[in-house]
Amino acid sequence: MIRIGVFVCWCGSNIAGTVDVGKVAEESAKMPGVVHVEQNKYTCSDPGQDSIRKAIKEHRLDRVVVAACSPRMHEMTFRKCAASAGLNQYLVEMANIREHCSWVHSDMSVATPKAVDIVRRAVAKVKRSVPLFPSTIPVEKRALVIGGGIAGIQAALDIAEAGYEVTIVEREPTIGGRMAQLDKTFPTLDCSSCILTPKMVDAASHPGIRILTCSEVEDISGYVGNFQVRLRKRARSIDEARCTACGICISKCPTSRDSEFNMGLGTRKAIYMPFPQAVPNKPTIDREICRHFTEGKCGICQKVCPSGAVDFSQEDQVLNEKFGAVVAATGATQFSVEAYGEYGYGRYPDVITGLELERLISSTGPTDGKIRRPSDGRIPRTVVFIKCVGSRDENKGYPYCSKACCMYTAKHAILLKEKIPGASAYVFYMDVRAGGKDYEEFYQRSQEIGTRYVRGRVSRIYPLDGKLIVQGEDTLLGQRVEVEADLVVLAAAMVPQIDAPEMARKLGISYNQYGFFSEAHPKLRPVETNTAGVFLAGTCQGPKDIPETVAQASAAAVKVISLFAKSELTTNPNVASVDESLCSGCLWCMNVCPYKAIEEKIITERAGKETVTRSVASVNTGLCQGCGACTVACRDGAMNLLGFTNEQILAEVEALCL
Amino acid sequence: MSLDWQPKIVGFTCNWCSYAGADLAGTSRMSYPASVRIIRVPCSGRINPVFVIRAFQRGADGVLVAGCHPGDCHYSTGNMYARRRFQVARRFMEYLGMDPARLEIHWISASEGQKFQEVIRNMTDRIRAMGPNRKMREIL
Amino acid sequence: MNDLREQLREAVASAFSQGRVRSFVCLEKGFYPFASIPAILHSGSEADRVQLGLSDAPLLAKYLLDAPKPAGIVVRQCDALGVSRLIRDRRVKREDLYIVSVSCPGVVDTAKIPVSPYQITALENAGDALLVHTALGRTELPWASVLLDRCLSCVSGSASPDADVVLEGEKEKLPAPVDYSGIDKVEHMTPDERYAMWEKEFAKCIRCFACRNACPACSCRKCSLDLAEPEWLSPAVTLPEQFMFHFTRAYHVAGRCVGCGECERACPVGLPLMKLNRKFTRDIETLFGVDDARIPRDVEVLGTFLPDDPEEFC
Amino acid sequence: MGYAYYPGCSLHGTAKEYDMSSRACLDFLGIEYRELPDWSCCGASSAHSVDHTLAVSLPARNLILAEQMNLPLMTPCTACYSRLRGAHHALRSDPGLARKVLTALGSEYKGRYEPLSILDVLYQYGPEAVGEKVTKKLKELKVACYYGCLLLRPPEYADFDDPENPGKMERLVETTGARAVDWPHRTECCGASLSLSDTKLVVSLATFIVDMAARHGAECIVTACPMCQANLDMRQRGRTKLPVYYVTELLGLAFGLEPKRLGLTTHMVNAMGLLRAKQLA
Amino acid sequence: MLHIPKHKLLSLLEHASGSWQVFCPSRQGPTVNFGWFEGMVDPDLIPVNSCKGAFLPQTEELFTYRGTPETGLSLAAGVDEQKPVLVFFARPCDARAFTLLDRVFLEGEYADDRYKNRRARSVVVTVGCKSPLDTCFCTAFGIGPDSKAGSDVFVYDDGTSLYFEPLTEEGAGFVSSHSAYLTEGGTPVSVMEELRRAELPLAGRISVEGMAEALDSMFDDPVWEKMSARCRGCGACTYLCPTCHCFSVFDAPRGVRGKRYRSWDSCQFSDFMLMAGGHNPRPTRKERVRQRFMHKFNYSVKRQGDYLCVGCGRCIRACSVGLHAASALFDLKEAGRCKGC
Repeated sequence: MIRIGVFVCWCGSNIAGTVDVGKVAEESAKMPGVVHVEQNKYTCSDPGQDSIRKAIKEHRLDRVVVAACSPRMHEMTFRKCAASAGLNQYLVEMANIREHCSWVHSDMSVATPKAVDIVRRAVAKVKRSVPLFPSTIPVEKRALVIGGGIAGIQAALDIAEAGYEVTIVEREPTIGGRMAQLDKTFPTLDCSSCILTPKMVDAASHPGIRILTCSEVEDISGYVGNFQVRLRKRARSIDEARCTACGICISKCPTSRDSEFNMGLGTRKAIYMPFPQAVPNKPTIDREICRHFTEGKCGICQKVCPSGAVDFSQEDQVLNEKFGAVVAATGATQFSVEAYGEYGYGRYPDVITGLELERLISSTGPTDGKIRRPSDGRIPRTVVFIKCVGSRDENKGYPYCSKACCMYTAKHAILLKEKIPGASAYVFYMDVRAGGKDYEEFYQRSQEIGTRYVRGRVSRIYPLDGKLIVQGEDTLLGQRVEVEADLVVLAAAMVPQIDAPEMARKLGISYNQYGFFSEAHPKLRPVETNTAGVFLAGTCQGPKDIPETVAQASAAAVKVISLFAKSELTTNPNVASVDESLCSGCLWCMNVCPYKAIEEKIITERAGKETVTRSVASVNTGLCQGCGACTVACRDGAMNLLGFTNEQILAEVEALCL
Repeated sequence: MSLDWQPKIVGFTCNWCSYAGADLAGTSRMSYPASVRIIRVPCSGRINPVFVIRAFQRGADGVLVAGCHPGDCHYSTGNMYARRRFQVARRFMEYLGMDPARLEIHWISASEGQKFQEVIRNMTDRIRAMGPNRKMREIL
Repeated sequence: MNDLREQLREAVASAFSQGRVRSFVCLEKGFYPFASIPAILHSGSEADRVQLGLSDAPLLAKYLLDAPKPAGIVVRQCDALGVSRLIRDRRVKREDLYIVSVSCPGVVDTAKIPVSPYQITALENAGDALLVHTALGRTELPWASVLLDRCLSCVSGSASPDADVVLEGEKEKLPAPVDYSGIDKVEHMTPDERYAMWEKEFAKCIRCFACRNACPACSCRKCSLDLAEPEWLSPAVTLPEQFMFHFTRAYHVAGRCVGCGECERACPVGLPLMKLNRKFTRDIETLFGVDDARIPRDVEVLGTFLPDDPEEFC
Repeated sequence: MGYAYYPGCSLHGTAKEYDMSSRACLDFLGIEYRELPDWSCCGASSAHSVDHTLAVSLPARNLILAEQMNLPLMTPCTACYSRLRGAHHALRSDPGLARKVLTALGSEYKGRYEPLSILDVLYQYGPEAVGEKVTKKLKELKVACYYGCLLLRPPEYADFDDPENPGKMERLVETTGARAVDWPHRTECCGASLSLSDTKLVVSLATFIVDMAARHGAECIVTACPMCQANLDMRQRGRTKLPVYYVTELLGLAFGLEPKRLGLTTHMVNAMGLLRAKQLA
Repeated sequence: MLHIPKHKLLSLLEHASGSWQVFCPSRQGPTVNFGWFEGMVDPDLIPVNSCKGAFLPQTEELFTYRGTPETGLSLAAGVDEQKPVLVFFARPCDARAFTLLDRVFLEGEYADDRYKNRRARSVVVTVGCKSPLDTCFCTAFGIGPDSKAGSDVFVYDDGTSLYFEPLTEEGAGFVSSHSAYLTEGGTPVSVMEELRRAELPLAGRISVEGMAEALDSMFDDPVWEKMSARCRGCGACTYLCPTCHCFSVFDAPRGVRGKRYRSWDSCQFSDFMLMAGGHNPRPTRKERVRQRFMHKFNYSVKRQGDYLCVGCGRCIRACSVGLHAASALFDLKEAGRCKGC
C-alpha cells in the first residue's frame, strides 16, 4: 500500500506570498496515494526536517513529496532527512513550486493551480519510485600515466608528491618525449634539455614513481578506482641492473640506421641510446636491424660489454596490474607534410620541417648545432619559413590551428639570425597568433631583428640551379613573390598519434573528428573524460605549447589525487537497467552510450522444451552515468533509467495534463 | 480565443542546463505566463518523442523540449541524439497533422534564464492564438 | 523460369543433403494455385514443394526468427533486404543462415488480374507481358500493370550477391526509382487537411498488428506496444490511440525500414502505411544523408550523430 | 566488358589527331570500346559558368546513355572528363539535384560506374602490359609530361592523380623507353580558357611553361588535354620551340604505328622533326 | 413488394438515422467498410469487415469511475445510445453470424446486457448476394445468397431498385415506418431466381461433412504444426470474422477519474492467454492456430451445435499468408483422410 506524505513549504513569504499554500495542501490531500499533508514555514529548517521525520514514523509514510524549492537547491537535504528517518532516500521527490512558480508569477489565482499541478506531478512520480541503493566501490590508489613526455612526467611527479604510487608507461626507450628533441623554448629561449632533464631525473629517482620504457598498454578493462591493465614490456636485450651505460657497446656496434630522435638527419647504431641524457640511461638493442637477430651473426656488443649486461635471450614481459586512475599523456605527432606536393618535401632535401630544424640547431644534433642544409652541408644564407602546413587547411590538412607554430617559427627565425649572422629569413604566414604571456613581445622581437613576414601562402617550390625557388603571394601587396632560398622550413601541424583512436578505444573515451581525445566538458571539465577515472594531459587532447601542457598535467594530477583522497566511491544509483525478458539484443543502446557502459551478455533460458542462449544488453553500473540516451534508443522498452523510468515520466505527463 | 485562457504546455527539460535555466529565471524573478509545467529529465537524450504524443493525447496544448546547447551536454553527446531524433520526429508529427507551433525544441543553458522566459512567453502567445489543441487528444 | 525453379529445388535439396541446414524457408503453392504461401521445410524430401512464387509471394525473412538453425532461405532482393535487416538487428546470425538468392522479374499480384483465380489455368511471364491462360483462352496484360506495388519501386531485380547460392533468371527488371509523389501531396496539405486525412485512414485501422507482424524491421521479442506497464499504447481502439500506434510503429522503423512494403500488403483494410515509412526515409536522407563515410556501416542513422548535423533548433 | 567511348567536340575538330591516336592505341592494345551512340556536348567549358543544373544535365545525358549500355564511360578529352566526373559526383551527392535532372531527362542515373579518362583506361590496362606491347623504343627522347588543370582539379572529383605531385603520366610514357624529366610545372595552368580574351597573358604563361620544360632538359612536351596541346603548340614564343604531343601519339609511335595514322603531321610546332632527328620516325 | 429506386436510398437512410443508429457499408477510398452511417452508403460491394461491430463495438466503455480508495469510489455505467440499432445491408452470412453471436451473448446462464440492449431493439436489413466473390463459400454451411436466417428484412437488388421483404414484426415495423419512401408493386422474380441458382465455385472444393467428429481425434495431429508454421500471429482473421467475439477488459485511470473499457481481443495474439504469473498455456503459433480452428469447427459444434464459421471468406481475403478457414478446412480434411487410410 502506497502511503505518500506531502510537505508544502511556505518558504516564508517566498512561496506563501504568491501561492495559496493552504489550498495546495488541501488539493494534495485528494491525490491518489496521499495519506498525509502538512505545511511548514521553512521545511528545510531543523524544525521543518524534524516534522518530516516525525510524520514518516507516525503515518508510516513510504513516499515523501516536498513541495518547496528547486531540487537543485535542497533535494540532497531532504533525501538525507528522509534517510535519517529510515526511509530510502530515493523515495523522496521534490515539487519545485518556488523557482518554477511563486517566483515567476504574481497572481495567486494562476500560481496556486499551477502549484497544485506541480505537486500532482511529483506525487504521480514518487508513487512509481522504488528504493535505490548506491553501491560503494573501493579505490586502488595507484595511478597509471600513459606517455613519458613532459605532460606525463609532470603529472607523475605531482601525483607521487601527494604520496601515491605512479607508473609511467613509455613506448620509446627513454622518457622525455618531444620536448627532448627541442633546442630552445619560447618565449624565454632557455634551453629545452636544461629544464627537462632535471625533471626526467627527478621522476626516475622518485621512490613513488616507476618508469616502464619500451612498454605499451595492451588492454584496459574495469572502471574508476578499479582498472585492470595489461602492459607489455618489450625486451631491451639489456640487463638494466648490470649496465653501467659506459657506451662501449654502442661505439663498437657495426650496424646503424637513421636516428628517429634526430628526425632521420643523423644515424644511430643498432644498440643505441636515443640521446645522451636518456632516462633510463641504458642502451637498447633494435632487433629489427641488429645482425645478431637478423643474421644470427655478430654479438660484438656482448663481447665488449665489461659488465655482461647484454642479454640477447631477454623476452617481452606481460604485466597485469590494477590501477585506480589513468592519465592519458600520449602526446601528438607531426603532420606528414608530403601531403603538400607543391612544397616538394621528400623530393627536395633542403625542404625540412620545424622539428628537423630543431635538431639542426641543437648542439646534441647531427651537425653539432651548426645549421647546415641537408643536401650539401652548406650554410644557408636565405631561409624561408612556411606556417600552417597541415593546420587551418581543410583541403590538405586539418581545419584547426596548431597553436604552437607561430611562436616556434618566430623562435627559429631568431635562432637563425643568432647562429648565422647576416642570414635572411622570410616567413609566409596567414595570421600571427601570439596569445600568451610575453608571446607578442617575442614575435615583435623576431620582426625587429629583420625577419620578413609575408602574409600569404606558397603555391610552389622548385629547385633551380642549386637554389629553391619559392613562389607565393603577398596578399597585403597583392602581388606574386618569388624568393630564392637555400633552405625551406615547414611549420608542420601537431596532429594526433596515428594510433590515438585505438588508444581511445582501450580507454573507453571518445575522440574528436581529428583523433584528439575529448574532454568531458570543453569549459568546465577540461581534464576529465567521459570515463570516470580517466584524465587527459598534454597534446593528446589538442595542440598545446609547453606551459599549457604542464599546467594541464598538474590539473590532471590534482583530479587523480582528489579521487585517491576518498577511501571508496559511492556510485550514483540512477543508472540504466535492462529488463532481460524484453531485450531483443539489438544492442542499439551500446552505440549511443557515451560511456561504453553497455556490453553484450549471453544468457541461457528455457524456451518451451529446449534451453536456448541469446544475447542481451547489460549495464556496467560502474561506468553508467545515467544520461538515459539508451532508453530512447531501445525500441522494445527493455532499457530503463532508474529514477527516471518510462513509467514515471509517462505518469508525470499524465498528471500534468489532468 | 479569449486572452485569459491559459494554455497547458508540458516542458521536458534536461537537469543540467534547461532546468537550471528555468531555476535562474525564477531566482531572477523573471515572470512569464503560468502555462508551462516542467518535467525534469537528466538529459535531452532521455526524452522519447513518444512522450510528446502522449502529452498531446492527455490534453497538452503545447510541448517544449529543452536541452543543453549542442557541444555543452553534461553527458557530452545526449543532445546530439536528441537533435537527430526530434528533427525527424517533429517533421513526422507535422506530417500527421500536428500544428508546427505546438512543439518547440530549444537549447537553453543554465545561464539563459532570460531565454527561458522569452521562449515561454512567445510559445504561450502563439498557442493562445491557436486555441486549445484538439488533435490526437482523448476525451474523458 | 521453370528451370530456375528446378535449380532452386536442387539447391534446397542439396543444402539438406550436405547438412548445411536443418530447415528451409521458402514459398510453396497455396490453397489458391496461383497464390504462393510461405513454407518451412524440414527435410530434403520436401524440396519438391519449393516454388519460385511468380505471384502473390509474401516476404519470408521473418520466418528465420523461429526456423531451426542453421536455416536456409530463398530470397529475392526485397527479402534479401529483410534478411540483412534482421542480421543488423542481431535477431539472426549470418553464419546460421544459408541464403539462396534468386533474380526476380517482379511478383504478380493476382488481385490485379481481372480474372477469377478459378478460371486461371496457367500464368506465364512473357517478357514485358503476363500471359493469363484460362479455359476460354489467353489474356495478355502489360507486365508492370499486374505487379505487386513493392515491385514498382524495387531496388534491383537481380539476385543479391552476398548469398551462398546465386540463381540468375533470364530477365532482370530495370529498377524504378522510389516514388515520393504521394508524400509530396500530403506535405503540401495544410496541417488540418493532413490531420483529417490520417484521421479517416486510422479510423479504418482495426489494430490487428498485421503491419507490425509482417515487418522485417519489427522483430522485437516482445513489442513495447503489447506491454501493460508502462502502457505505451492503450488497448482502447480510439483515434488518439490510433495516432499513438501509427506514430510509434513508424518511428520505431524510421531509418531501418527496408522499403519492402509488406506492411501495406499485409494490411487487411488497405492503409497507405508506406506513406508513413517513406516520409521518415526521405527526411532522414535529406537531413543526414544516406551514407556518410564517417559513420560505420552497421550503425543506425538515428543511433548516431555528427557534430555538424544540420541545426534547426535554437 | 569494354568501355563506351566519348570523343567530345574537340576531338572532332581541333584535336582530330588526339581522336585518331586514341582509337589507334585502343585498337592496338585490343581494348574493347564502342563510341557512345548519339552522344551530345558535355557543356564544357561554358555551361557551368551559366547554370548548374544545365551543367550537370548535359553530361548526365551521356552518362545515362552509357549506363544503359551497361558500360563505363571513357573519354580522352580532359575537359569532358572534368565535366562528366563533376556531374557524376553532383548527382550522387545531391538527391535534390538528382531528382531535378531525373525529371529533365526522364530517366534516372544510378552512377554504377565512374566516368574515366583514357589515361585511367591505359593505366588500368597497366603500364607493364603497355610496355610489353612496345615494339619501337623511343630511346633518348626526353619528355616533359604536362598535366594542366582539368585532370587534377578540383581534387574532389577530378582525381586522376595527386593534384600537386602527379606521376601516372610519367609512368605510362616511360614504358615507351622515353625519359620523363622531373620538372615542377607539370600542373601549372596554361590559361587556355583565356586564349582569345587575353592572348598576351596566355602567351606568357605558355612560353614560361615551355621554357621551364626546356630548362629541365625536356625535348618535347606530352599532354592529354586538347586545350593545353592547342594552346602550348600555338602560343609558345620561347627561344627553343618544343613540339607538344598527345600521350597517345607517343604510345602509338612506340607501338610502331604509322605517324600519319596518329595525326603527327598536323601539329603547329613541327612534330616530326625531332622524331626524325632521333630516328624515331 | 415495396421497393425504392437505388438513388433514393440515401434519403431513406437520412430519415432512418433520425430514429436509429444506422450501421451500413460505405466506400472508404479503395475499399468498402461497415461503419456508423455518415451520409454515405454502398449496397454493391461486399465490405472488408463484418458488421459485428454494430452490436459488439471494437472498443466500448463499460463504466466510468471517480475518486480514490482513500476518498471512496463512485461508478457511473457507460451510457448507451438511446436509439435502437439498424444494420443496413448486412449480407446473408453476416445475418446468420448474428444468430451465432446471440447464442454466445444471450443464451446460457449469463446474458451480456450491453450486447443485449443493442440487439434487443435492433433491426437487421440484409441484401441478397448478387455477385458473391471467389472467396465466398457460405453454401458450405447451408447458407446462401438468399438465406434469411438472422434477418428482419430482406432486400432484393435488381440493379435499379431495391425490393424490401419484411421477415419479422420488427422488420415489418421498420418498413412501414418508412413507407413514405417506398412504392408498392412488383416482385423481383428474376433476382430471386438468380440468387437461388447462384454458384459458389469455392464451396465446391470444401465440405464440412463430419469435420467436427474428425477433429475430435486430431488435437495432436501434426497437421497443426504444418498449418501454423506460416502464421504471422496478427489478428486480421479474427477481427474481420463475423463470428469471432473474444474481448478483453481493462481500465484507463486518469488521476482520480477513470474508465473501464472492453476491446476485441484475438486468440492469435501471443499474449492472449498470458497469465499474471507469466505462464502461457498457448505458447506457440501451433496452439493458437489450433485453438482458432478447433473452436470454430469443433468446440462450438459441441457447445452451441453449430460451426462458428459462415463462409463469408473475409479471413481468406485478409490473410497475407493464405492461412484461413478454407485452407484450414481443406488441410484438415486431407489430414483426416490420411488418418483414415
